[in-house]
Amino acid sequence: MAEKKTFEMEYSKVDTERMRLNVGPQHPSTHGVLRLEVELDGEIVTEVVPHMGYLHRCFEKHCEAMTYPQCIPYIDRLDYISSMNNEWPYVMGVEKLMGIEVPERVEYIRVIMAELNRIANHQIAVATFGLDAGAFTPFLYYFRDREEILAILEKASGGRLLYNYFWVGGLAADVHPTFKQECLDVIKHIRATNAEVTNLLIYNKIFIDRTANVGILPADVAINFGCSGPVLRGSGFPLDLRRAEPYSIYDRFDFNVVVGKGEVGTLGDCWDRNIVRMGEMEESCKIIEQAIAQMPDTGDVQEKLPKKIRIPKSEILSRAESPKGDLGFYIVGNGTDKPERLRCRATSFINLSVLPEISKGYMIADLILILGSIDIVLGEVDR
Amino acid sequence: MANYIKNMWDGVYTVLVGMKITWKHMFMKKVTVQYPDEMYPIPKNARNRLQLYADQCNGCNSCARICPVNCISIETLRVTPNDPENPKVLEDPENDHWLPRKLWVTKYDIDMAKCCYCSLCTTVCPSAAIQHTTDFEYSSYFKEDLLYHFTAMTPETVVSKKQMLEEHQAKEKAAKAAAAAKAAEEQAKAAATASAN
Amino acid sequence: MQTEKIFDTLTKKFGNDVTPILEAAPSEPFILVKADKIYDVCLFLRDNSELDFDYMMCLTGVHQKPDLGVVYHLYSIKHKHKIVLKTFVSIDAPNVPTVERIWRSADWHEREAWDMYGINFEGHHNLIRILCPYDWEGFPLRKDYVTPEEYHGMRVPY
Amino acid sequence: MGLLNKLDDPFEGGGVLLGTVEDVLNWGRSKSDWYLHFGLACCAIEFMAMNASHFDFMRFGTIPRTSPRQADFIMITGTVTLKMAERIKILWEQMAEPKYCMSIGSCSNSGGPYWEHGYHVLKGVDRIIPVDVYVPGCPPRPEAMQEGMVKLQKMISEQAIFNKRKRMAEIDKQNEIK
Amino acid sequence: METNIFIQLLGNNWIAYTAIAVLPLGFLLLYALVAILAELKVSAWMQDRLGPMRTGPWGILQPLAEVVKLLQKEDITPDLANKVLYNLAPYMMFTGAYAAVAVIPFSQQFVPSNINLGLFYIFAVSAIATIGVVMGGWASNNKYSLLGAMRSVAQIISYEIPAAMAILATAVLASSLNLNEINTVQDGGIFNWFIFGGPGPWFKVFVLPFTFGLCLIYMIASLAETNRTPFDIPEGESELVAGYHTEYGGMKFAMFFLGEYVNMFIVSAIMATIFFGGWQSPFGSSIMSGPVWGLFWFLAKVGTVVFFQIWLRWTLPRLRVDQLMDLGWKYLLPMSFICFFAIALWKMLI
Repeated sequence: MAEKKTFEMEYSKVDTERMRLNVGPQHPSTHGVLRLEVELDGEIVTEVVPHMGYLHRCFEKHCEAMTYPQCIPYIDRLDYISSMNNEWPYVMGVEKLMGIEVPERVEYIRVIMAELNRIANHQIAVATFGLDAGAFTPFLYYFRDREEILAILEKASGGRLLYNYFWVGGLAADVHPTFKQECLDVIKHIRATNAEVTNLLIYNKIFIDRTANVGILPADVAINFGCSGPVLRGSGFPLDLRRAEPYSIYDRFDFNVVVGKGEVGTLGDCWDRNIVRMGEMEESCKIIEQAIAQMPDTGDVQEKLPKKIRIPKSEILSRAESPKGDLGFYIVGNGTDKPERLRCRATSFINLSVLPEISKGYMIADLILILGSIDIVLGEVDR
Repeated sequence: MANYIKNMWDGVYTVLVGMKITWKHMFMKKVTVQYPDEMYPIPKNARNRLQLYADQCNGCNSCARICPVNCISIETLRVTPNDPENPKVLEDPENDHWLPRKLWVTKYDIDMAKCCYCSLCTTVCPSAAIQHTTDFEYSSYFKEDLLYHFTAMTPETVVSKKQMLEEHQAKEKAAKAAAAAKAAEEQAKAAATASAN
Repeated sequence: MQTEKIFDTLTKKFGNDVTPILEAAPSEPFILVKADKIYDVCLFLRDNSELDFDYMMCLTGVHQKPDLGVVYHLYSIKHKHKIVLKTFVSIDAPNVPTVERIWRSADWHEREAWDMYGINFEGHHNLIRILCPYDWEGFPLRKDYVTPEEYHGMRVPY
Repeated sequence: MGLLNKLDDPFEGGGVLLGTVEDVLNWGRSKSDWYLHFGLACCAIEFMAMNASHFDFMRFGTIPRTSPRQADFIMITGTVTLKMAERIKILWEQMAEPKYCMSIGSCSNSGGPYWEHGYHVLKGVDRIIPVDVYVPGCPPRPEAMQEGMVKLQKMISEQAIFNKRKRMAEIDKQNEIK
Repeated sequence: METNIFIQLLGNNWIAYTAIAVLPLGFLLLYALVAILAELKVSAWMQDRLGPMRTGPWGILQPLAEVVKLLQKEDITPDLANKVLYNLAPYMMFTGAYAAVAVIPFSQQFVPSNINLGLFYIFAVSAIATIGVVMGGWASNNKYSLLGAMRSVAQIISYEIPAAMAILATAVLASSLNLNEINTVQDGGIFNWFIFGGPGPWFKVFVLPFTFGLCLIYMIASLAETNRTPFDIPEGESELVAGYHTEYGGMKFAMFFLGEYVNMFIVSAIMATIFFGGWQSPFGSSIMSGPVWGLFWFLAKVGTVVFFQIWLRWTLPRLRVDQLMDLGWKYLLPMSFICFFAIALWKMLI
């Protein structure tokens, strides 16, 4: 912090012409199609104006025309990196409104799938964050491991990226017989790669210099902006829905809520947000191990449902902890088989809103890193 | 000063650590699967191109109704009871069990350019007629090639079947009309007799 | 704090401007607020130390014919309780005071509600479209919205 | 007409030399494809997976370029919205000839899942720029994209550089016979 | 004695001079092809994949295909660009890089131009490439290009100083600025190379840390001068799209690309010449030495340094602009002064 201030003061004496630069909508590191209008004073960012909507796919309009099971493919396509986690709050909400309890085996499979997908998501997040910093090799190491996770998910659901696997009242299909062993194998590989990347990238001096003390987000600002997930936890605030309001069967597992500690810089900087994701991968591995040990071997994976899913006139905001943070679906039923209104409380959308606040006064290269550390998915931002 | 030297040491040391890792990877076994020559293993339930087994389809239209994308379009025609071909539906492919067909599927088109590969249609299909295959190699130079026509009926047979149905319907109608007329006559007769009485 | 207790506190403070509606489960109970009072209610909810709603989960527009509505989902991290506020305005004059100054997260949510439903948040510092292009016409999520035929020379329907 | 024919076929009858030169030129263009990756949505993630070690897109001689001036073909991966469409057109116009376009995934082929109620989705990128290869899938498997690449390379390697009009006439004739 | 084999063979006439000029050009083009392939392949192997595989056996014809392709690309000049400068810039860059080859001693029998101010010449001429970068960045009328060019110039200028200090220290050791002479001094096996303090008595171990340090400093500075990771800020993909050559395509871009690879060759050649004994055999002047072996050793050393650069590139993240300046001015420059001072002192004492 001290460094930054002196830097600004020195430069503020020189009055130079401001330059407006357009970053995006198609830019190698805007993680999709975000457009940032940046005002630059030399290399220093003085103002950031995000322009969104380049991937506005009319999700909410579509859902009003779809029946409840038909909505799920569209929900997959919101946060397309962690589809399993997207489906979960939605089906949970519909199940609550219909008053269905799902079998225990389903809950376990859901937990394992969601955690596997969380790992896959964090791998992409850390990998692309490294890519933003200019390190290409860790990116490919992570994608190599992610491929193994996707193989498991594909064997179970049939899809590599968009699964349509969590259905109202259960699952689309039962898992394959070798599922448990494959999960345990892949966890080993994930841990090995994490250790490798920690040495190769995370504790690299250049990487620390680039990310520590950059994009500092204090916890109170984060809360006022409604941030959640690793962005909030990176600021040292341990809010995790899996722990704060345990849904499904998360109260049965022993895991830590990883928070940033300001190990190499100020609390709440880019490095902290990144290390939270690294830590969460390890915690997810732990949860998967416990879930596999406890999971019943046989059982139904689909609750009996009426032929047409109808929801009475009622509404709910159903939330779950997705890898990006607190993801919610506001479902309004009107007695028919189609929702009256389906609103997604998009985590990335809310986390992104903090970007103009925390990127002022840093350099343009830092802006890219701050954006990378927030880990947005434009499908969810624009819906 | 101590910080200055530590910075230098950290810089050099962590770079060397990183270089060691990449050096190790240079001689590791490569994971690449060389696609056109080798194949990455695909599970059997992978969701790729849709395939209709026309023998098994009974034209119930439930796939078109469930499809969130509406990429399936079906047209059906009632089978006339006295059809000389005596068409049948394969109900159970494993045991080769056939049932009499009630509907001709005259048109079964899937637009693969729109399909979202969600597998909802394969789950609702009562006779497992529509299924995802593991075939993904069907990119094309023209978009029209992605519109798949699955029904095995030629346009001529469709026309003839339509004619047959129309004739049958006309016959039925005539029979109905005759029956109705007869009934009316009888009624009139009965009324006449009643009034006469 | 229990939801009923929060509702009691609110009715004591605001009287007839708020109407608690305690519906049976599964639907969450909510409280109807008159549109012009929403800012005061929200400020009270945030600043009262017993309520302490410091986290705005969600702000969404709805179109329940014939009226437009705004739904606020609030959460208190400290006390771990939540509340749902609702307000309805007529579609001809959809004016609601902004709560942007209470929770910064409301800024983009309100812009989205304006973009999708045309709800005018009075006092918002930058109420412009956020998802649709800046020169888009109409409010897409209203139930009576008709998809345009053309946009900048590109045909819109399939 | 005589003069035009002369232009088309400067060495009467084409000959072995021209054929070889054409083959070499086509070989160069088909084996070295620098692409501008236009990552838009879900397919872009599968595209990243295709670039990764298991599938290794670089085997085909493709190198990612971030500037349209240096790219040979553009890969549209994802939903093209109306807001984005104009930018794609600008990028396409900035690319240097010879240029190609690959449309990957249902969304860019025809609007995909969003074709029906998507008031803000362009129903197929071929409404604004010419597409050479359509890769179906939502999202396509990485190998499916590579198959599209093989198709594109095949198309490039059989392109006519010399005697264009003559060959097109021949193709027309063949089509008529069919 | 005349050191150039062509003048010895063909006499002092125009044929010899043409051969001397053309041969390095051909060699450099060939080198660029190999370097591009090496870059693609080594990066792929470090990332557990294979790299180009489908152009010729194991993809070895890949760079050739790229050349054929680039020759066919449309030649675009953007409308708003300054046309003269825009078109001139890539050639300027290549010329600057190519001119520096003139004094590189490929072998004891082949130095294109054996001038006595070789080291100074290289420093003077390689700055021309910088002008090409600025011209290109400014003339393309693109904000990214301009930012990239500005960064590039700032970077190259500030790293020229530690690099020059490192090189001058060896000039002090060799008491000459002639590159061929510097090579000749390092005669007598691997321990007489300047990285090990040059020829001298056993107590030269005291100077070893300083020569090692100089080698490291020059290595880092040369990375910065050639815009390689971790100093590839001018073309940092994640922020500046493609940096100063964003608006260039086709053959003009190829010239930039070639210029960069030739630059890489130059700095590696200097490094091999002044720190690793150039064409000297590592086993002393009696084993495996001679004009042809000399060329082999020189190329092997250059290749190793180039490989090292590629290796670093695919390992490290990228620095930020101010950190780059920090590193240059606050770390490399003082360190190079210290090393230079120590070596000068040692030279005086001995």
